[in-house]
Amino acid sequence: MSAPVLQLDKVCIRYPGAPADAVRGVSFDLRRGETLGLVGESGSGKSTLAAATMGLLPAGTAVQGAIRFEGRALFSEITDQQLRRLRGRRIGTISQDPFTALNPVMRIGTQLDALLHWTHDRPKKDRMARIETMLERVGLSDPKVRMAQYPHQMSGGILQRISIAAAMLAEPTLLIADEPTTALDATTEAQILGIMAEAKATLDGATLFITHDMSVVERLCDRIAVLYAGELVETGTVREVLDAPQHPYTRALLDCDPARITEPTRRLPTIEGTVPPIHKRPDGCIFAPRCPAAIARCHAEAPERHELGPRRSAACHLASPTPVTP
Amino acid sequence: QENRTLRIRNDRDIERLDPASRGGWYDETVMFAIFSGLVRYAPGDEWTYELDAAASIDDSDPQHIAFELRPGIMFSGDHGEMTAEDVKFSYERFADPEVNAVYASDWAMLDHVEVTGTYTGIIHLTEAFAPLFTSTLPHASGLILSKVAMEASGDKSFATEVPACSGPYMLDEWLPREMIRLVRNPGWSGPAPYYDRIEILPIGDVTSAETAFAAGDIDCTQIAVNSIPSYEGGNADLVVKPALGYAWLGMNVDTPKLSDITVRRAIQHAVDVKQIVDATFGGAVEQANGLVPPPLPGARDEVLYGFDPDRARELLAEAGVTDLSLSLTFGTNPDLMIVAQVMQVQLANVGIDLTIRQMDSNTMIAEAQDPEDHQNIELIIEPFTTAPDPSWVTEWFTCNQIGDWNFQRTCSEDWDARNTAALTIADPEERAQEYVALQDDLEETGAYVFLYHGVNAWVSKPEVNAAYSADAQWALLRDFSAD
Amino acid sequence: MMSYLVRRLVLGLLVLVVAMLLLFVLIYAVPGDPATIALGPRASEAQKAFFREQMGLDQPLAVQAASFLWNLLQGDFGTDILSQRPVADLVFSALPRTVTLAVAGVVWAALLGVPLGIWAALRPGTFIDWVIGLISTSVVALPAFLMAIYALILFSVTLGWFPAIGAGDPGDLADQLHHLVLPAFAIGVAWVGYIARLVRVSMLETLAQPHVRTYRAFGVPDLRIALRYVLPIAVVPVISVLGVGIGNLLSGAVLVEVVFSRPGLGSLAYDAVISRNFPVLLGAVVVTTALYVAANFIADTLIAWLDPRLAEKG
Amino acid sequence: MTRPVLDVQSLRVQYPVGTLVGRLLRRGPREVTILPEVSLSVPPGQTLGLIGESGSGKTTLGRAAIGLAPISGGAVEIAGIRASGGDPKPWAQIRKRSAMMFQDAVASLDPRMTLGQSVTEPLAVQGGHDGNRRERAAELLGLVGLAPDFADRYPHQISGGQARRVTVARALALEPELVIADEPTAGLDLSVQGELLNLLGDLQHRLGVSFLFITHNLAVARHVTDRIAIMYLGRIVEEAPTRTIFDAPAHPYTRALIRARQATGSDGLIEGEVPSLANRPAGCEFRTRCPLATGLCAREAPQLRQIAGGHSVSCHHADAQSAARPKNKQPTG
Amino acid sequence: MSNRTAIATRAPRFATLRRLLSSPTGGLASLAVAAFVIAAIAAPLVAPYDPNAINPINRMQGPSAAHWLGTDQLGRDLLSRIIFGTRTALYIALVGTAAALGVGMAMGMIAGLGGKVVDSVLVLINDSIKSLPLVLFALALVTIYGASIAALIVIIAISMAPGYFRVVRNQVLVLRSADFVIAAQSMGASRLRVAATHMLPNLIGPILVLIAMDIPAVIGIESGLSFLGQGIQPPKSSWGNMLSEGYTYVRQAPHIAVAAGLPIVLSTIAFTFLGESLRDALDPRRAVRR
Ligand SMILES: Nc1ncnc2c1ncn2[C@@H]1O[C@H](COP(=O)(O)OP(=O)(O)OP(=O)(O)O)[C@@H](O)[C@H]1O
Ligand SMILES: Nc1ncnc2c1ncn2[C@@H]1O[C@H](COP(=O)(O)OP(=O)(O)OP(=O)(O)O)[C@@H](O)[C@H]1O
Ligand SMILES: [Mg+2]
Ligand SMILES: [Mg+2]
Repeated sequence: MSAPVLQLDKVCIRYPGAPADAVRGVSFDLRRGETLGLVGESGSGKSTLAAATMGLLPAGTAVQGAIRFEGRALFSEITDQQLRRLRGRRIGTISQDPFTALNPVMRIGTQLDALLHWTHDRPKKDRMARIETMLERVGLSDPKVRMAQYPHQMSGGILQRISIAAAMLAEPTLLIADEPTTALDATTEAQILGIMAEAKATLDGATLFITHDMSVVERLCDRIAVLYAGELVETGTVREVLDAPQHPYTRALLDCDPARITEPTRRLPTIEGTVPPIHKRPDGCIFAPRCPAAIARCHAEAPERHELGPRRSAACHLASPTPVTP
Repeated sequence: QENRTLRIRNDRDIERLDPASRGGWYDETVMFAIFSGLVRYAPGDEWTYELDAAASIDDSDPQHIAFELRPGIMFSGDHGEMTAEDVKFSYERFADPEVNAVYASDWAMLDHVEVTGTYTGIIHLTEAFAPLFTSTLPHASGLILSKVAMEASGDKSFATEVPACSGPYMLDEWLPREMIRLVRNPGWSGPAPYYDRIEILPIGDVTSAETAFAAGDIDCTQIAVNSIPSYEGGNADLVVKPALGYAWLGMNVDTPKLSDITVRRAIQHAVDVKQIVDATFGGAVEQANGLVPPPLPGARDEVLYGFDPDRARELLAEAGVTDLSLSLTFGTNPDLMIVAQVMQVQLANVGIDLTIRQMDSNTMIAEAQDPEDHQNIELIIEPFTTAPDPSWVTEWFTCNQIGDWNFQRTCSEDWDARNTAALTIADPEERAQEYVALQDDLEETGAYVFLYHGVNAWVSKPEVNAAYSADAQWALLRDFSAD
Repeated sequence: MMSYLVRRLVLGLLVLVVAMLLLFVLIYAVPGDPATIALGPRASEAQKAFFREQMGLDQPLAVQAASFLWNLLQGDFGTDILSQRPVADLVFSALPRTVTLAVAGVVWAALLGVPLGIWAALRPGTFIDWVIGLISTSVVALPAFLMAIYALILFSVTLGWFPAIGAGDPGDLADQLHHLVLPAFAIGVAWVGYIARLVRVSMLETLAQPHVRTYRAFGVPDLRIALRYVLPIAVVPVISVLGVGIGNLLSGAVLVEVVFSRPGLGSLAYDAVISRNFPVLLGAVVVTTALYVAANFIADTLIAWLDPRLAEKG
Repeated sequence: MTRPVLDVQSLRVQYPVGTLVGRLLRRGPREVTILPEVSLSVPPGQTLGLIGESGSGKTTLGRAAIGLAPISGGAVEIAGIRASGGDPKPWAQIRKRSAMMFQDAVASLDPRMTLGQSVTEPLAVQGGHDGNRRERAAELLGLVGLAPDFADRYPHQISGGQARRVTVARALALEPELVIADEPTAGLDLSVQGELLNLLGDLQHRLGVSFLFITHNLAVARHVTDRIAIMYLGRIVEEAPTRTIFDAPAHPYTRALIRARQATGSDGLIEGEVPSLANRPAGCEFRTRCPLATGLCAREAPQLRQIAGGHSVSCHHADAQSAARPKNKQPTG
Repeated sequence: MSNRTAIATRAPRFATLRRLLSSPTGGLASLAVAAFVIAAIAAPLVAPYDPNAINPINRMQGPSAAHWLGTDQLGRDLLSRIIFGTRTALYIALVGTAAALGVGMAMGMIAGLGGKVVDSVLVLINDSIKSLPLVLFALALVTIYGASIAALIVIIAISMAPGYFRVVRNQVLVLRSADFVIAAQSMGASRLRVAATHMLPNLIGPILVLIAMDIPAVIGIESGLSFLGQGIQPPKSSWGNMLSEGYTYVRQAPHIAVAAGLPIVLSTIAFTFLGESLRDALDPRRAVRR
């Protein structure tokens, strides 16, 4: 079997001037045809990981461990120059805020063409035709008109579709989508997810999908990785993790999801306590101070990653192999 | 055939070339080249004249001057030959109200011009007029226009659209504020000038003119007096001549602080003119002893109330003024700024605080002439340039010039009468004495401190033989030549 | 877009009218009798009165203003009270000189200042950034007339490369260009610094915008991002400053025009003020204001073209 | 029935578009109508959810309710104070009694003010509380679970969730009767979202505050709102108690919204793009995307009408019957 | 509960000053500006000679041990004149800019916050003023006030206010729709309060940079006016005056203009960098990034 599209091996990331690592020892892999949902609380390092994969961290950021794209390690085996060439062509992105992601002063057509800069040896007519086809594929009813318009003349849903079109034009091997539907209403979100699901079926690659919304993960992803305070706490298939979460944080997080609470209630569950500031992390398990199941050991010893099955793990002393539910 | 061209700077662009209403020296420089008079100023250091369009002129009778024109002088533009009719027309038009001649006073004593032949005629004056041969006939008021051309143009006067040229040159092209090009007038039958073309460039700023000269862009230019030393011993030809100008410190006797003659006298004693002149011009200019510049009759040899700071302090004490603070007003002129700064120090020495008010010259004049605002003017310096006759110098200090150009506002009926009479004194010696006395009287009023007459300095390229009037106010373009 | 520009144009015309009215107020405030100045000290009161009547200076100011504007509408700029020439002749012979000077000055300044600004912005905080900053601030400080005279002394007097005065032979383009070099240099030096600083700040700000990240995420080379996509946005404020700048240069080039003895609108207006030659002043100011409006209009058009959002916001 | 805390009556909001001269020359439309005519009310102590697609005018309505948008018709009544048009006096009164939480919490805090200053800003504005501002700031921050040392921080030094809390604290400073919360949970993780919603719930419970709760998140709305209004192109197309909206949605758009939550593929979703506000379709504005659209929809705009107690909808094809059959994909026309 | 970059930075007193001085450019620039201020205040102590003592024998001497920068056309010591000129320069630069700023800012605020009509009228007036030749204002004002520092300051205010007007107006238009400003309005803050407490502090940054860049412009205007004979009147020495005198004597004594240009260049650099550092130091957001 070929190398995973993306493989993270004990990745640690520290921003310049920051007192501690923003991401610590994160490992997971993402294979061809898979969609990985990356979830976790705000500030847990999801966007940081995405930026690291694209080599777009601020200058001076220290990255330890290995990030491998198709088996080759970024930064060491792949130079900055080469990585730049991979971006857009092999690694595509859809950004979170559709309103600011596009150049406000350029027509959509020109802009998409500019993003596909490496195809400029092809005739312009062909390129434009391709863009038009792609815009049609993401559900824009009048792609010609849209291509002549500016971003401010369009709604968020349309812009987000254009972003997706831009990323997919290159038919990337790895697609990174950072909360692409947060600003959109339910119907538009559903449309976008539909497009992404369709794309997944046609593209021969993998997707890293960052979100806060469990139902989105459920609908779109194959696998899930849960981050807490910069650390990977649990990973597995969507069914495995959602049906039988092994890490107390995952469990707590799922409990908080209002969508999973069938009876309307005014009092939503939350996780007690606060995330420790990154430079004041406890000695033991990072979640221990908030963990309802914490035992003495949790406060003393940081849990290793427990392999619970094939590509299934949880960083918890109490984790046990999942009884797969039928 | 080589094309001999002279490029010379004029410090302003032409305004009006009509002899009756010409603008200033910047116009006259051009007029002297394109028009001829009966006589003209001769180049050199003396104020003498030579025959120009006239073949002869008889100045023996002060009231009746007979002349005979050189035949064959053709006006430019096919306006025919110059005749005595043209002379008559040119001089008598000064009295024509429709011409509205600004220089009407030059011909105030003209009765009429009698034409006695094609080329001959007699100028009849109502009275003897001493300045006739010093500042009327050889000057721009004596230039001859073409009657035919003027009548053809339909206008009584003109500004820059010259109907016909009567001199050795004629206007070829005028690019306003950029260049005036003169070329030979084919109809000119007098002595031919050396240059085929003369390009006159109006350059207002003297520093930039000197730079242009240094860069070789122009052949000849007037220079700032304070830069004379830097040309001495250089390879450019430097000419420095006493100017027909006069600068004085005037005191407005109408203001409360200066109404007391004792105070004014104190100021006269407080000012060290020599130091001022040295500081300003670095030795290139002498201090003045009066208003009339030395080459003219009536120039004084010494002042009555010279530098004496002790006496000044005494007088101030006598007048009972302490903490006197005065303002000194003058126009935009870097030299005057230096004068003022030195004067400031000198007056401070006798306990007078001097505030400097430099302002746009025309604003200053308007203020000095205003019935009320003139109170803002206490001390004032306004350098005047004059024509080569003492009457031109003194005419501004009369009673009826108050509100016009008599900024001191000194007034004496008797003085005015004597000043008018001096115009017609025929005996040069006696006339000179009268002008000295008139200046004495002005100094006695205490309202005047005479500063300097100044010099005019020019540089030209070594190969150019430049020619200037006696005061070097004008470059006499007709007389320029080259080695 | 069209109506945006129409609006700017109408506004420009209003500026013209208001500027004229302000000018009349100022003329009213500035003392100095045109007749005395024009005719010289020897003119009699009667002559001055006659002159005033001829030139219409005896009319109330409002009448003068109205008749000036009325005549202007018919294309008549009035008559120079000194030389009696049509003001239009004076103004329109000076106009091309000034426009070429202002445009040349700003253009060369932009050609140098923009790359310097970009260079500094691409390496913020480095030695290069610092050096460019130092140089650009120093040249901002130097008055143009000083640059002018030193340029003259060096390039004209000492080296003899360029002519010292004048604007060149009217028919000879090469000669005119030759005459243009030094004044344009003198007038543009400070602008080099100004533009460089402006471009740097504007570039840094634009580079921090989120859409720039999109380009990087698509692997567009950094230099290409900076030049092709960031610069057009970053130059928008620069262009509007340049629009105003060219406008100011038209009337503010006086000193340089004086030093190089270049007959231009600036010195024409200045001389007219000094000699209270109000018809010429009015003519010169009408034209400079119109140029100012035009320069801003061009700048606005350019900006509207570069940034379609502005056009729609109005 | 008790008097509503917020009563929006036929409110009309238009933004000027085009230019001064363009308008003088009467070229093109002079304004774009964001809210054509909206009526809405929030009973005391209750929460009204406002849901609609992006750009439909939710924020505009929220702002207009306290006079922060150009109102060209209709009126607003908050806590018995009626305001309309340009007279600033009643608006000032209204703003004293109400508070607003902005969509972008970080941006709604002055970057140059410390959080302490920001939180007590309403006090300073209204000149109410003369006491020690620092103490009051600590107190208010404590109310939303932030330590007193946050008072000295600047907005850029806190997380998005914390910024939200600060805006809650600020909104409560004057103990308002109505809080307009504009997407208060967007971008927050589930736990923080829960905390925040609980906090708002507590406050409602304790102080009897009413909420106009603008959101995209149906799951959240289902829990925390009493009633829900659905907005499409600036019009309320359906309004009903929360349970009814979820159990028996009557408007096809509402149905699409609800169904979007469950759908896995693109089946059953509404198609097409939202028309632009400047170019509203004639007749029913939803017909361009509506599976039920008929000729009638193109001819005639439906009116908002009551189809059951407390349930109104504006659709020609909605009736109590169809509302009762939410699962039916193709109701008969 | 979440915790992002929760770096607990208290806002102690003098924080801005400390931030300013801790950056190398800011520190150096502050030092240089301080030097200028000291030179201005303590001019009689610092200057080696009486700036007005004329000494015609020594006129236009080049730099020497006795006169470091040489002497001028009246034999006065150039260094001393520059030091005393610092007073004038700082005075007109500060007062002139303050006046321009006051007028421009007030108009800009009114235009930005007021209705469309007010805005259009103010824009019109400012544009019109800007399109008129400065010399004309100078002449009119010198006539009304006499050639005085007061007139000069009014001239500067008139010619520079439109620049501030433009910046302030545009900034206000941007800030007007900023969420935090609308938030303030939602609390019932009056327009005045919004302007004073929310807009003003957020305007400071760009304005500071503009002010810093305008200091040389003021001196430029002053020297231009001196050049045209409408500048500062002696015995006050001013850099602008010295520059224009230097121009007059540039062929005989080029050192005068160089000497006069020196403090102008140095002060511009100092003020510009101080302005930029100050902007950064005043902005709590930038401060963290450093
Ligand atoms: N440029 C930066 N410099 C220093 N710290 C940073 C920087 N960017 C992010 N961080 C910090 O790194 C951590 C991870 O941030 P990141 O943006 O990856 O979070 P996230 O998981 O994407 O959160 P969210 O769900 O809110 O988007 C946070 O503590 C954040 O404050
Ligand atoms: N100042 C304004 N001038 C002109 N149009 C405006 C203005 N403010 C908002 N709009 C327009 O009004 C419409 C409604 O905007 P609004 O912000 O109320 O939408 P929303 O429902 O809150 O959307 P979202 O869910 O994205 O927050 C949008 O089309 C927007 O472009
Ligand atoms: Mg993120
Ligand atoms: Mg909104």
